[in-house]
Amino acid sequence: ADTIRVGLPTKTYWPTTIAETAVRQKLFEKEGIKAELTIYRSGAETFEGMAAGAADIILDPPSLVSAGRKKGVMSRIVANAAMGNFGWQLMVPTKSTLDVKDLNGKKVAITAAGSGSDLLALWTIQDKKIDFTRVSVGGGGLVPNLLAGNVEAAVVYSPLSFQISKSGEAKTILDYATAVPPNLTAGWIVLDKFAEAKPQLVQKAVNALYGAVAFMRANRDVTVKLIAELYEMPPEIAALEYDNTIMKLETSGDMGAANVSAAVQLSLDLAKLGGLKDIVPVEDVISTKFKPVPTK
Amino acid sequence: MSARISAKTLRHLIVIGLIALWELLPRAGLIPELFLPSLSSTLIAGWTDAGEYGHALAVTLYEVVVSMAFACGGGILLGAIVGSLPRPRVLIMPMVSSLYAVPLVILYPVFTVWLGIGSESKIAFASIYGFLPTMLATAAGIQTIDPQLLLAARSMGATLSQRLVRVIIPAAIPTVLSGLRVGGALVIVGVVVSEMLISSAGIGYLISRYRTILDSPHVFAGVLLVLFLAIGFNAVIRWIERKAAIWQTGTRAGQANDDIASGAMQPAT
Amino acid sequence: MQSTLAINLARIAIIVAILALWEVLSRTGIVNPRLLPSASDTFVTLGDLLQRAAVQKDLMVTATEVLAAFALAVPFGAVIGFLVAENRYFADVAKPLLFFAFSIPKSIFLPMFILVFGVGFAQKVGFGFFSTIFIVIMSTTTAVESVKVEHLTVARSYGATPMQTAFRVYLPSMLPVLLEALRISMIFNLTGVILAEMYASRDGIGHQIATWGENFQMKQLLAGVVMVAAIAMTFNELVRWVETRCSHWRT
Amino acid sequence: MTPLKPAARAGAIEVKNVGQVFKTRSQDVVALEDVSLEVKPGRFVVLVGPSGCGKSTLLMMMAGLRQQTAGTITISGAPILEPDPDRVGVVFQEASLFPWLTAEDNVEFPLALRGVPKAERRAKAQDALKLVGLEGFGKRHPHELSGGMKQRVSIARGLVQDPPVLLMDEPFAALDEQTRMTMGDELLRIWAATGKTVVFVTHSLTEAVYLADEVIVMSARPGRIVDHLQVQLPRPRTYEMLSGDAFGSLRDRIWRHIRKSA
Amino acid sequence: MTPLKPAARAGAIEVKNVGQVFKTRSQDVVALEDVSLEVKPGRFVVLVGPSGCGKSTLLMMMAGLRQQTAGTITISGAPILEPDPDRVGVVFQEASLFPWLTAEDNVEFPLALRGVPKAERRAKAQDALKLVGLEGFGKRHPHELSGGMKQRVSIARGLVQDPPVLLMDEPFAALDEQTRMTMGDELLRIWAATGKTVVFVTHSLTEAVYLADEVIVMSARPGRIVDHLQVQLPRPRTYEMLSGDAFGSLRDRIWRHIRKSA
Ligand SMILES: Nc1ncnc2c1ncn2[C@@H]1O[C@H](COP(=O)(O)OP(=O)(O)OP(=O)(O)O)[C@@H](O)[C@H]1O
Ligand SMILES: Nc1ncnc2c1ncn2[C@@H]1O[C@H](COP(=O)(O)OP(=O)(O)OP(=O)(O)O)[C@@H](O)[C@H]1O
Ligand SMILES: [Mg+2]
Ligand SMILES: [Mg+2]
Repeated sequence: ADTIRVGLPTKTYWPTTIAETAVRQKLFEKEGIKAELTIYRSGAETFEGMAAGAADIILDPPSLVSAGRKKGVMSRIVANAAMGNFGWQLMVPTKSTLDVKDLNGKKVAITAAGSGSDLLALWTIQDKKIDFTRVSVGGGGLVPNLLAGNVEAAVVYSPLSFQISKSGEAKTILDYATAVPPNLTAGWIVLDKFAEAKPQLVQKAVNALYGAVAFMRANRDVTVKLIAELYEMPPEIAALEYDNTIMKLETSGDMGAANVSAAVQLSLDLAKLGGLKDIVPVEDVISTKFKPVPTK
Repeated sequence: MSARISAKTLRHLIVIGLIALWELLPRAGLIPELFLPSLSSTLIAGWTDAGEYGHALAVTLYEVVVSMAFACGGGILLGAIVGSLPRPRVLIMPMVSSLYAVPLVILYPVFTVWLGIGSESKIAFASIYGFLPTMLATAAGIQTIDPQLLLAARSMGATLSQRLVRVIIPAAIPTVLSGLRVGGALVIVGVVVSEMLISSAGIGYLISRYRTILDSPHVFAGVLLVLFLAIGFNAVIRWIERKAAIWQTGTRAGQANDDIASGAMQPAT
Repeated sequence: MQSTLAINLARIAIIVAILALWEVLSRTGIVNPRLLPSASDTFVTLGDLLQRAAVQKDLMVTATEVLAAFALAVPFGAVIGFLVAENRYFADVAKPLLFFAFSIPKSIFLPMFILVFGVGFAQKVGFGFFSTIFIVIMSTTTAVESVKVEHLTVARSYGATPMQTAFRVYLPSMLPVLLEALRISMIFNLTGVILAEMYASRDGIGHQIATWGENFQMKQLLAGVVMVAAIAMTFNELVRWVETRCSHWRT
Repeated sequence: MTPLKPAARAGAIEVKNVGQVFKTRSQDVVALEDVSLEVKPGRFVVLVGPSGCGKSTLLMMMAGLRQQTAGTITISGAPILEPDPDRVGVVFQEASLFPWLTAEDNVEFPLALRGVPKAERRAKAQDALKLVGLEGFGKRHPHELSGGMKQRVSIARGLVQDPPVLLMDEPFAALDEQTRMTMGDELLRIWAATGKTVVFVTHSLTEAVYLADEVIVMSARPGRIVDHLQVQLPRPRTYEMLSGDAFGSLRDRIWRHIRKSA
Repeated sequence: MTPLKPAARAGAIEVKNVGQVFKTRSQDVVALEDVSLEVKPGRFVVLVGPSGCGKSTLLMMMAGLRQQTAGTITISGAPILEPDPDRVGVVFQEASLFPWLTAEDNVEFPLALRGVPKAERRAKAQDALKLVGLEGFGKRHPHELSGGMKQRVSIARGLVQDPPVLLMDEPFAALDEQTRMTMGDELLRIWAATGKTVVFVTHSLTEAVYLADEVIVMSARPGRIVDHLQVQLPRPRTYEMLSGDAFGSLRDRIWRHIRKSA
């Protein structure tokens, strides 16, 4: 059977849950293919992995596809994975009395300049008409620096955000899942060459992935247990992740849907804020060739 | 001798060759631009944002210079002290090299908790990063010193610090200098890497920022600046080496000069 | 013999003191225990982790990669370093270039390794090799330069072949510097492999450590760091054992 | 015996029941056993004995560079526990020059340690180098000098320190006879002018008798003192004395000891 | 002169118009100028001259360890361009033992290089060490030996190689007179038994005349040969000869040269 190599941006990010579910529920097998999962350090690394030929299908935001095209890496989003920043939150230490507008002139931690958290911070600056310094501290530095008071606030991803809010260490002052208008935050991406050469394989892969999404929605307990195991986290946090993230994911993935174009455009506009200059038209970023048929 | 091209020429040829490859490989499409943008597009990227890079360079340079002072100065001094006192050596050295075995890069995000996220934490990280190899190399170099020389100095009443400055360090000069090279290079790497991990300024910050948005020409413009830092540092070391050349007369490096000059002694191998 | 006992006791005392300090800082809350879990907690976590089959497998994978990279980088680097030091011409050509290569943060080239090797064993080993080779070369050069001319002259007068000179004169007199270099190289090697694993992988301990770090799982992170440090320290001790066996002639 | 005031004893050496045992991997080596001797200030004492009998070891202990494993050594009335250049200077058996310093910097080294100003240092070093016949070689590095020249630089370095007690370990071993004689006479001149106490190790019995007030003869393994002779020949010594009877009989007496123990 | 067959000339040394100029930082040093000499196979030649006259330099060139800047040197009929242990062996002025090897391993070193089996090596090394009076010291490291002992290990290392030409640079300088004599006699015995050509540098004129078939006297800076004497004293030499007239007049003749040039 053909093997599809799936590139995932971080271990504790919902794409990993999807792919793992697909593997464990033997959805790839049911499609008659095999899958090999590789976990990268972040979105950019995953994209580089695909460009280097080490991954066939990856999950990343549209901005990288656009930037990639300018750099000669021709790829497109073939399936819509999420239309919002679920689980992403602007957080301050519990004791802090600061609100969003008080952050003017303060320091806010992001993972890396140009990353998803940076885009959200920039969006906050623009939307709330305030100005603060964005400090990139890496994934591992977000919470330590927030707790140590090196920064006043931090843009935190899930399930870390749920975890520290549950433990009472930090509280949310802005939930990006609801605050940011719907945009295509991430989709499944393949190289144009690959889509042309092995359309069947791509189709089967998205089928399996969306089969996994369907399975997860239908099987709460199994999925919560899986998240707890994968992320090494207590079940209650896994449950939060399930309710606030997994349940919000796109179920159809159809790139031909009416709202997709605008959502991609918005996503690219957000990226422009982050200093991305290499913007290409939306139709070059997406492909409507594959409409996932969730594997049962 | 004369039949061969001079070492310098050959080196320059190699450099030119590398530069040409850097330009041609991406242009010919042999390496995707994402991984290696052509030299010209790198230069253009750097030039168009020269102001930004200049500012970043200033930040990084400051951090490098301060860390260098700690890492190299401290490393040589402590290495010399520890290397020349047998008791502390057997006691401390194993622990120091074990300490170095802790993968600091992984812990760096946690360090910033105590050291802050400004230049201090970068300086601290780079200092430690460069300090230990310098110290270990110096201490090891000290052990190759002829004990007779230390005996002579002691008989003339040299105090510990005098022995250190006047005997141990000059006698270990070749080792110390290479320790310095390694340490200095690591300081540069340390500063840049820590900037890449956590910061809001400096060349490392620019590199990682542009990397996240796949802007490879800007990334490599940053790398080029790091290279310039290394070239600058190398020039300083060369200068010290020239100054110290007479000190090296007792060593192979020093004597090779004389022997080649007198047309004698072919290389031992 | 008595003094070695005393030294070992002193060393143990220092280690115990450090662990005690760690424990106290965390327990008394002088340092936020969320940021620095106590030593005992860390070691309990370490015990748990070591029992997991997945972690054991990751450790094996990483150890294999590290050893493979090391076994390639050291002899290769040593030979180049030797040539560079021995041959003035070669030295003049190569030294500055090597130095520049050494001063660039290697992680920038990680994608290139994926480009060439894909993601997997070869890429990890390749990057580990790449992270180590330069320090091996530079250290070997240093070591060679510390050899005394008189000793070389004696060997020459007895018609020693280059190989004999290398093994019978260079090697023993360079030993202290060389072993130190070996230690440092090992650390670079380990860090290199772990960085490669953090960057992209399917297994390996670096991959785990990255995840723990990103998720603020401090106990696991520290336990992972202790694990890696332990590997490096074991190697250090091994080198020191060789050192004490070979350097007894020094006073 | 009522102890003299320290000042009056500047330059006196007293070695009492001194022993030295080296611990090696295989076994313990008794290098010296129960060595006692007394040297009055201002005397020229020559130490002779077969190779490996412990002469250098004894000198190292007198210089405070090695601690005896038994007994006591006092110099100028006070025990010597560590090197003290104000009391004792040493010229080593192996030249032990600093390879990175020029000949003249090597000679200046002990002065530099004490912070003597540059000009004064340089002048003294020039004088000392001239004394050992190396005028004009000041700018050379040790590896550019011959074996004998290195040894002479080392002697110059010992002389320039000007301590009340000077210990010299086979300083003339690498010199030709002519240079050796000239330097011997120079040494005697300096000694007479400064009133130093000199302990001098040599293998040349002729040289021993020519230079010495007293000759101490040691036996081999474990090193012991087997004879302590007074050389009553008048000073200044001349080369004619070398063929005299007094000289010959002294030389013979030492020779018989050495022969027995080597 | 018709050239002999190489075999017949094994051990012959021919030095023709040899010069050596050292380039130093400050100026060029002419160490040797136009030195020519010829040594027939199996002769015992002693080289004397004031300190720094170029004796060691000449030996290094004969050993192929340093290239002359002018002239040619042939050993056993072929020019010597690099060290060739099958033709020439050297005992260095400074012991230069390998500090990481024991005395016995140091002596075995040249044999080990040639792949001589361990047992044979060890036996030869033991013999050589015995010859130099160091039986039982084989397991010591150089830093555990006295100056004279190190030098003797170095001599043993030179002897064990057994080349047709043996160059010895002041090998006995650090030895006491008794050991020196014993070793001199040993050397003569070995020389007589093996028919080696020996070039021996010493500063002791007595030793020179006692050992030599021929004495070559050099003058100082730039080094030149000023005299080449044949010592016609019968062999085996005895210590009684030392007081004879023939001996005295030879010694005096050399002495006058040295005196003039030092
Ligand atoms: N560090 C050491 N370890 C073990 N034995 C030693 C050490 N130093 C010296 N010895 C031994 O002590 C004895 C005396 O050595 P010392 O150097 O004092 O002799 P010496 O009289 O100066 O001889 P020489 O005339 O040959 O220089 C020798 O047998 C030597 O082997
Ligand atoms: N590498 C060098 N560079 C410059 N000058 C040198 C070098 N080696 C030797 N010389 C000079 O050459 C001359 C001859 O030296 P050499 O060592 O041959 O003397 P020697 O006859 O062996 O003296 P000694 O009896 O003191 O050992 C000396 O004046 C010395 O200073
Ligand atoms: Mg001695
Ligand atoms: Mg000489």
